[in-house]
Amino acid sequence: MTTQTKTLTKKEALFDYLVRLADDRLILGHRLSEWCGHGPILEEDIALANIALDYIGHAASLYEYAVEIEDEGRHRDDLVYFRNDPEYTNLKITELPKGDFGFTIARQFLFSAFSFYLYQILADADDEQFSGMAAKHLKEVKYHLRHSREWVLRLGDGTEESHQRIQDAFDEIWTYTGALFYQDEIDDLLQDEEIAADTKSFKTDWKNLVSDTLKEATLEVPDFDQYMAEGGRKGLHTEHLGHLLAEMQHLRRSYPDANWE
Amino acid sequence: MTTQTKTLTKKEALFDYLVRLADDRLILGHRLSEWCGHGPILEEDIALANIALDYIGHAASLYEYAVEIEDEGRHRDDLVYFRNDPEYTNLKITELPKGDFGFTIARQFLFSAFSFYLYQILADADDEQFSGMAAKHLKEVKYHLRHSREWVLRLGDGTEESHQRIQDAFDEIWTYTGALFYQDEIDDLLQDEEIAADTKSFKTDWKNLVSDTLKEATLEVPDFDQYMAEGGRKGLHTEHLGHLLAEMQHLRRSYPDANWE
Amino acid sequence: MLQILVLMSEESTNKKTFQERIDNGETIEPKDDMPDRYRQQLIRMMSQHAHSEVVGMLPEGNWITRAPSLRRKMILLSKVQDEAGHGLYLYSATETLGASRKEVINQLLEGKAKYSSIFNYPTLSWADVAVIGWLVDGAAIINQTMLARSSYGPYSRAMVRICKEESFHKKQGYEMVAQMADGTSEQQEMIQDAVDRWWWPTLMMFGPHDEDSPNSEELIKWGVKSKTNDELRQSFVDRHVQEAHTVGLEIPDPDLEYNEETGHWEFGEIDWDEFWNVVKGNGPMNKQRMKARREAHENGEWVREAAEEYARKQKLSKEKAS
Amino acid sequence: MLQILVLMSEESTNKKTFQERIDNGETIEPKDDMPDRYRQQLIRMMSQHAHSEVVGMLPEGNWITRAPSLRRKMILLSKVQDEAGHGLYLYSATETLGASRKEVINQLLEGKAKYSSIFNYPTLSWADVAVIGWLVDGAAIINQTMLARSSYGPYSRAMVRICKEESFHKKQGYEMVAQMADGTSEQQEMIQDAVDRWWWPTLMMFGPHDEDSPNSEELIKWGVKSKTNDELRQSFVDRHVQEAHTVGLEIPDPDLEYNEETGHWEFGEIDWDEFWNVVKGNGPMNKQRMKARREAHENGEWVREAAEEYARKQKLSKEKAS
Repeated sequence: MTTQTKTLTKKEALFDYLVRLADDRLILGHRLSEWCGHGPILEEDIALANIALDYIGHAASLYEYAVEIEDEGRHRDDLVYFRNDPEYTNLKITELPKGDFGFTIARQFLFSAFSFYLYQILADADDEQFSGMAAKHLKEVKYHLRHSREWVLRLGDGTEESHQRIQDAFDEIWTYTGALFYQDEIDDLLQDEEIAADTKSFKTDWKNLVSDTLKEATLEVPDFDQYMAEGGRKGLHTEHLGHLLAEMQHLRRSYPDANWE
Repeated sequence: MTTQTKTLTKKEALFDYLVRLADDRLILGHRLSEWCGHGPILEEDIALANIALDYIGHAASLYEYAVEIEDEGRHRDDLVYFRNDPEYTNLKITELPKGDFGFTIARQFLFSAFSFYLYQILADADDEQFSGMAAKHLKEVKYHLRHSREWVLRLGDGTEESHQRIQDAFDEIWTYTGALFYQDEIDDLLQDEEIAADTKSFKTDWKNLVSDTLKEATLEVPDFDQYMAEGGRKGLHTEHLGHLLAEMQHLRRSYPDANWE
Repeated sequence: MLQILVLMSEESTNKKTFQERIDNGETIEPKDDMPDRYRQQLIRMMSQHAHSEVVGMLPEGNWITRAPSLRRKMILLSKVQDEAGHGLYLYSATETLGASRKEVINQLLEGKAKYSSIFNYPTLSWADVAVIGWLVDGAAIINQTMLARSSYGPYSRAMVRICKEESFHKKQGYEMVAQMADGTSEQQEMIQDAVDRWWWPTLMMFGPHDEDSPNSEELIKWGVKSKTNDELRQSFVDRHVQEAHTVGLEIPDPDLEYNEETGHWEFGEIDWDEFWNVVKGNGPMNKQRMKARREAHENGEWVREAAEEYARKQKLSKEKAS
Repeated sequence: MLQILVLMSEESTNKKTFQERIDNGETIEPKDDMPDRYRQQLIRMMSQHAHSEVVGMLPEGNWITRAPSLRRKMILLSKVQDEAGHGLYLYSATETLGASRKEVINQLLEGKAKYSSIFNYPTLSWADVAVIGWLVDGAAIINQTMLARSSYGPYSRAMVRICKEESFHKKQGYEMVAQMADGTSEQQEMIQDAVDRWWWPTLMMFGPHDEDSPNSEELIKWGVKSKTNDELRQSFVDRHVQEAHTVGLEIPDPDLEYNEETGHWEFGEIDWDEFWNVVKGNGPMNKQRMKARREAHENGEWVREAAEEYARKQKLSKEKAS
């Protein structure tokens, strides 16, 4: 209800943009890491840990670049361990509990497909350090997409039970997909600078990839025009994030002066 | 493997004894409070919250008396929010996850029956402040015992499913009951001072009450002589406690200088 | 044909008598004659009220395990427990109208019955617990003080009892708000952020503007309500703006202005799109709240069945014995 | 009768040839003739080893979500992932002996197969992650370096690969230990406490004394092992006492003493009651570990079925197409 009047600088916008991307990956990586030792099959313990590791690695590079741009002597870990709920700008879709393997896969597929198109553009960003990072991460994102897509097919066109479970997962998570394409003044500014991607530019591609995959998996495609949940980017979250942060930050906050590097 | 050679003073022993009793109640109260809003029937949301509240209240008085005796200017909350896993001395039985309603009831019954006998002796302790507290708490403990005993009967002699579930719960938790009767040099010293209760003195009563109730509930009484899990009192816990503490302490530790009273 | 006319005429006589009783300020009791529509409206309102208490346990319950002091933990636990208690009174009061608890709970779980939309917002920080006590309970009290004078006896008596406890909750909430507003800069930020998030949803608790509230007129006629939504909302604003200023908190409404003439605080327009969106089920937490309630219900099925079966067996063995 | 004698004699001939090959230091490959007992002992050892890797994910995995820096989180996650990988190699290596992964996993879940008892101890603080890397991986390496020279080809090759990664884990673990031992007083206490808890269970990893280890002699004869339990344990102690002292940590053994003559550290007696208790299933975490594995297995059942069914359908439609 309060109007923002201050002008956003490019530096501020880039900092926020990097942190948003990083927050998504850190939080989703955290959820994936919860599978470690509890997967349905050893190969998936490895695959999910691997993707979690990629995400946390991507987040680390993004945070590192963010504090470098900020240039106030903060460490990347300060962003991880010493921000609260409303300062986190990850999308809600990333913070939902891991659910069953079907839910995890549905989320991975939708998010990976989005990242795949996003990173293709970011790899050409007019900021060498950032575009280099994106190009490097894109290779891993391609693997994530392939991995989750294959599982969508297996579960959708597998048994009756698996079909029902993955369908339920898509139905439940669908309302959180709209926010993937959220854009605001930060995106506008950085699009003018040819750094940020315009998510509108690939929304149709994303929809097609998602629809085609779901159809191939004999699944019903939920309505893309249904009500979409908002929040995330401006610090409005579900109640799940607070519990995740309590777990993630407790040790580090308990000993703020110790070196854990 | 290291031998303790320093002599325990009465003051130290009493401090530890109070903290042990308090830790049990705080942690079990925490587990019960997790039911709040998720009970099987509204009356049980109320009953379990009520018992949780009693436990946390008992813990608060016990901690308060402990820091008073210690006389080093600590606040009772320091014991709650600023101790780690190995400093907590609650019994393992109190920290196990809440499980289903059957598991919660089985634990409540076994623990309440123990507390019932324990507090009867503590209400006569040769320490007025302590005995007064115990006498007051005993009234509530009696209600806890009645409440859980009635549910053991209902679940044991209810449907086939409930019978199986509560039987499984007793079978699973049984190994943690031996430690209820654990005693060491702290107990010895305070028994000489006629403050602590000798748990051996009511072990048979406890066994009889438990056996009779389980039999009345048409349940099999697991073997009292089976292998009993150790730990708890000396700071050795299951892996569950750490997660509980992360959740419980995160906020308070994040702002150590703020007043939340 | 004649017979039908006689019946109709009887019913209209009854209705007239009933309206006379209402107008005389008499209290209607369960066994009294009452129009079907009165009964249905009350069942709707009261069960909705009961559901609100039960669903209302969830947002605050979310912070019990993380409360930052033992004292606050106990206060919060006790408050949430009170809400369960209020749910119980209200389900019982609703049963006096012939609607069983099981039945009305099923309506909730099937998404047919509503509960207060305020509980579809998430509690994102500890300060939310304070602000819910202050604003949400504050709003509830204003509504409930009126309902404590409602024409239906069991409802009005439940409200008297509930109001007393709610006032205590509000007092505790405001005490917490004041303490945080007077605390470290982080506490101050936290509490202001919570006020910013909860202020407008709380104003929405009083429902649509009078002209968009079809039930209001009838409920006033029947003595269930005695004030309109907008009147109640205005009392709320007048009281709480004052309380906010006392502890140095800002109300997130640029249009807020004191009108010397009327003695009221004038305030900006509510975002009715958001209001209707949340009512329709698209609030930030609607799905999660219903999921939590449904899971509690489903996970508790075997427990309720066991209790029934045990009671049946006990009754049987007592009958045998006698 | 004659026939039987001939068969027996053939088998004993084979056995002799086999022992000769072993004594010549030849590597036995899956399709080679081997005595049944050799095969069975290897299946037991290798599947036990595979299970240990898988169960071993749990104690360290317990701290992934709480790691106190991003760097340490990545190192830990990567380490636990490596363990899953080791599990895979070892299950594959075991399959070369004709024991399917499904079969040996069922033996684990039914409680018929063992895994290293060390994983029945809980990780109670972050320092445990450091100490497991240093001591537990350190102990594993000593054992595995020997097994990398084992007579069975697939086992020895898996061990070479695993050893390389484990050495890296140990290095990282020791680095963390050193860092904490050089950190704040709280970090120092935490790391010493972890050493106190893990030292003795780690010594137990090498198994009973030689005289109580019935399989050892046979395994040495067959070139699977080349050192006894006590020899391996002594190497471990010699190496790790030195490393502890380097970073200023104490070993919780009052009997520990350096013998100038032998050049070995002499150490106190292991609590064998505790050892056998944990082996029998009564360790602090036996039940929880098996519960976690069983739940993962049961919750994954529908996923594995779906993958099989999908593969079947795919194969079918490819066959149709061709």
